[in-house]
Amino acid sequence: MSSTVFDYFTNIRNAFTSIFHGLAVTFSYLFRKPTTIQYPDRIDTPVQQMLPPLFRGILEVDVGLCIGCNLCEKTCPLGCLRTAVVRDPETNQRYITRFDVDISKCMVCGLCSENCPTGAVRHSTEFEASTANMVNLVIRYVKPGERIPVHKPVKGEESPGLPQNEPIARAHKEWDEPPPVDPDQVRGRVRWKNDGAPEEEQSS
Amino acid sequence: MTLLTAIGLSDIAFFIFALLIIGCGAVVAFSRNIVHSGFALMGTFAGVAGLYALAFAQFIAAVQIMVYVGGVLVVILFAIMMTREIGRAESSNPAVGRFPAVLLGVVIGAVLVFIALQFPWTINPSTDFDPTVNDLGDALLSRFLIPFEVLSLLLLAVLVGAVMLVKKEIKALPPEEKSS
Amino acid sequence: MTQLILEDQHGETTMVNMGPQHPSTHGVINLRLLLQGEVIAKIDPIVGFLHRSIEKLGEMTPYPGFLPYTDRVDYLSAMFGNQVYCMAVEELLGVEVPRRAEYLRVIACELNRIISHLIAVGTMAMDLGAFTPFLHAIRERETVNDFMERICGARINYSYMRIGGVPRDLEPGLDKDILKFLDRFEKFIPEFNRLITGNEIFVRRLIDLAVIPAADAISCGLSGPNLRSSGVDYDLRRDRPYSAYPEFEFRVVTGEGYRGQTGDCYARYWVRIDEMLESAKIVRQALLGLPEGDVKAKVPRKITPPKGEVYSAVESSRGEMGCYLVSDGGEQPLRVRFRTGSFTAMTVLPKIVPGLMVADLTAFFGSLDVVAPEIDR
Amino acid sequence: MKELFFELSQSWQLEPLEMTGAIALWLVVVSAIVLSFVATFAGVTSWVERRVAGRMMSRIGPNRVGPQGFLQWMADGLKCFLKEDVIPNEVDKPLFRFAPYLVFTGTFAAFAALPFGYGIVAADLNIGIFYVTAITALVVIGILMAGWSSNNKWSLLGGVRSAAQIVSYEIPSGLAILSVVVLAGTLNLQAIIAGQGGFPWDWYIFNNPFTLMAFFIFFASILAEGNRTPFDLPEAESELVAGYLTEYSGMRFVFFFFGEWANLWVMSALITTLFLGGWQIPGVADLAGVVAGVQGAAKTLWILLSVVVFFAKTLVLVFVVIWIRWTLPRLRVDQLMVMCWKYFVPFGFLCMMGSALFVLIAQSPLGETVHLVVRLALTGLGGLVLLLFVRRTILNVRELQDPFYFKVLE
Repeated sequence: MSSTVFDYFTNIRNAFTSIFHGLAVTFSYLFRKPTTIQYPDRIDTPVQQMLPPLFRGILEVDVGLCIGCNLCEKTCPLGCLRTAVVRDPETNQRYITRFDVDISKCMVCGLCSENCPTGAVRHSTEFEASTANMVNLVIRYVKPGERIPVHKPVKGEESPGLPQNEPIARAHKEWDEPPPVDPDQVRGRVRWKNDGAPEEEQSS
Repeated sequence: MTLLTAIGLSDIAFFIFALLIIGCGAVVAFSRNIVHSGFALMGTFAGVAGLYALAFAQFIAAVQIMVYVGGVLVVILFAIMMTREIGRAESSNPAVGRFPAVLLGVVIGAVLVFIALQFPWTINPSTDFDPTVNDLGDALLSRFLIPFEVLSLLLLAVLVGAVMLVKKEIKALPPEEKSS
Repeated sequence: MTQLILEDQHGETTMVNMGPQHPSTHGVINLRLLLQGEVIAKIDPIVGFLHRSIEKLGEMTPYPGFLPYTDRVDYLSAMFGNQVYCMAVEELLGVEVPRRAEYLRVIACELNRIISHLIAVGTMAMDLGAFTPFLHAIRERETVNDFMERICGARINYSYMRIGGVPRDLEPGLDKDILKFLDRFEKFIPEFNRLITGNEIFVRRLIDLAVIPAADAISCGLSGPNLRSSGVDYDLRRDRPYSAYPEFEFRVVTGEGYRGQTGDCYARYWVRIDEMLESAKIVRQALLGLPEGDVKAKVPRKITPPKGEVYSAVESSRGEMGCYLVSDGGEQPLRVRFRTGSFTAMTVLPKIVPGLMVADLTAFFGSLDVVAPEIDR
Repeated sequence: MKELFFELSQSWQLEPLEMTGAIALWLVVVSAIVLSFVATFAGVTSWVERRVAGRMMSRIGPNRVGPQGFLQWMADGLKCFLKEDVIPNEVDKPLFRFAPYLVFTGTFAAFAALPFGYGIVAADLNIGIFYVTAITALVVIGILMAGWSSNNKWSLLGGVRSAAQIVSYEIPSGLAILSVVVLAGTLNLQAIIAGQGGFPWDWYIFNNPFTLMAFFIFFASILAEGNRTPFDLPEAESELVAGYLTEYSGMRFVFFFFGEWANLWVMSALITTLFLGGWQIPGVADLAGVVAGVQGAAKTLWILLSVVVFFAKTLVLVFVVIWIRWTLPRLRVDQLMVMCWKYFVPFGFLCMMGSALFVLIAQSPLGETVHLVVRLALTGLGGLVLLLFVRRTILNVRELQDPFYFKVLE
């Protein structure tokens, strides 16, 4: 019985001391700087520049560095990259006719950029890609009809592509200028076959 | 304060309260939904409190609200809500029958009218506005001390009894449902 | 799980659906409760609202390509999913992971454990109605998330490890920053304790509540902090050593009934608080003793492990996370199976919960630290 | 104020019927004034609460609408008023519609008897404190009504919890009030304030150890009656989704919240009145005498000063209530009852008896000095706790090596 009476008053004491300490902690936070970063408009530097260089943002492709090896497309677990290479039968020059990245599918795992031998595919620090139309999330690095000759790295020379550890400038914000919307595509998902890309010699 | 009695404002208030009491009482009696009846009881209690206030019995008015609205009504509502068949609340207030109701109504009405006619109604010009608290307190602790204490003992017994009832119910948790 | 419809036999009980959308089910879980007043007479956990068929996806994806999916098994401790999967494939392949890579893995995993436990204790406080501790925990968590971002480039779904090691070395200067944070973190925990852990209301809500005896805990297959808080001294990091863990000194925290009993909700809470400090210790040791060398073993680009099967297990922040992998010699696994701590934690509910009140259920559920996607995968 | 009105109306020499109209008009005007005060207070407090909570959680809180987010409450209110008033199909419609108003009425009616300053009170009832405790009983019915009519099991649980809680906690709060009433010898709120002094040792909280105890009991019970954390079980978001508020939206939801924040003022003002000396200005022993002695602008100034003092004390308490809300976890239902019946009620009785004893002691020949010593000692104790608290706070900041940051607005 005595222990219960003791408990009774210990409870009261504990309640008072613990509430005292708790109140002191919350009160002390009134005199500390809030940790909030007032993204996006009330910060000194844009968040994109505050991110570490390793940050895996939206994929960015420097088509000029692409050697057309198709590794990125193969490693991607989701198939969000699509490339196409055509070979000119006269000059034997290979051309990239298509390099599309579907941001809506990408889960920014970094496998493609790691496997890219020249660093043509890499992650930017860009992450704001919200758009009203899912079609806009397909970034086309090669415009339909355009043909870009593949990059030929010189043996022994370091590839001019950026290795992973260096900061990258903002990605192409293709989604700022939405491509002309095909009414067939708006309703459902993006269909790869119907987007007018040349389909001859598809290398996948 | 003389103004209040001199002008008809208190009369208006009286009729408002009277209407509230009768209206809510009617809902209590006639509503098919027992929960509605319960909540309508609140209007009746509040109206009575208003009448007390009009009669300058502020303390009694406050007690009326506190005890009846805040206490008794809550208990009544609890009882209603814990009723088993409350799921069908729309028709949970069945009438016993027209004939007994009319009979009872006539008898009670007759008694009330009889009393009203017999009672020597006088109008007390209670223009002075004495606080009733002191008198009440004095009366309760001097003249009516014994009834007061007996009542409190009764309430204590009720309290203990209620606790016992509740305790029993928790123990009655069916064991076959406790083990999954 | 057992029967989907709870019978209302006596007309005295109320069937209530807690979830799938309920603030304290920590995700999309449906708990069907049979209430008597506020006392729960019966509970029927219904899982499967968050099923994403990750195991099936594993059978359709090449070995390296499945790695990002393992993040999603338990999004609060993605690193363990990575690790357990990588360990399984490495064992199949017979690849030796460089020692520096193992150290980096340990650092990442233990930081992840801190993150996960911070969320666990924070949400538990939130389940009991205290909102502030949650945000204080989140604040520290954000700092660790920044480190994770610098280690692997992402904040939640790390995809950090690769078969054969880790993709890249630590950024220069990062180790010093982490050490500085650990110093702060070891002071933050006492402050957190003053705010919530020691709070009398909080303690009273948790002690002697929903005690899971050691025998029950073992028979239900509980693991991790939930098992240890019942007094069972079992930790895969020590008892089935993997990675670089044998090289570090740390204490396996078990529930010892600091207040109340061993195996009650408070013990589960307290084990997590203590484990964070132990994790901090391990990270400190790993950073200070980081060996030199490669961070990734040579692995062929096209991974085709020989025929066979393997089970690997790590001590995740929610208990034993296991990966069972069957290879038929092809590019894709024949079968992938994950064993997770949250799923087994759900099995203890019908045993313990009847007799508790609704408010206790939220506390108990919070103390189990269940993450809904990990239940369903 | 009322006297002023009657003087005016008599000087106008109105006919009886006109007089009725004038009184009705007067009632409407007073209600409008109080209502606008309540609405503004509720709104602004909702903003303050969110800002304070934000800073306590190391974040900022709403700071975008208007200067420093000050207009956030208007934006929220406007949003809620413009929102569709969703009434689910299966609810008990008349009760569902009526419940928010009942809750609001219960709280709002309490303002009629609350003092705001010397002589500033809508109705100076001689049973003031009793009236306030009685009229807030309407809130219980409203909450019960909301919980029942929502036809939602969580709502019903919330409503039942709330009713049980409020009814139970009326007892300890009543006992704590009684221990002050014993000292003051009146139920009139103005008279209770007049019985205290300007300095802390003249307040009823430090009057004797029992009133100090009563202060804590009253504080806790009135938090419980107002459904504030740590007693916010009826709307416990982690257990009951939102309790009796679950099915409400739009304007009706706003009415509930109006009630809640108005209640914040009611509880703070009551504590100020009963324990913290109300509008008593430090250094002015007899405010009534001072006010009666001066005329015109000086009189207004004195009254204004008393209003300022009262508001300052009340707002500090409002802050404390908010602060407690964002610090403490929630109790469980049975613990709530245990706390009420096993801790508060016995101690409440003790407080009442003890206070009565102290009244007797103070009347004895040596009592005056003893009483003064006790008062000063208790005040010193309070000061000591405050000092310890400040020290603990500074240590908290220092331990984590966070720099001090005194900017209030971010």
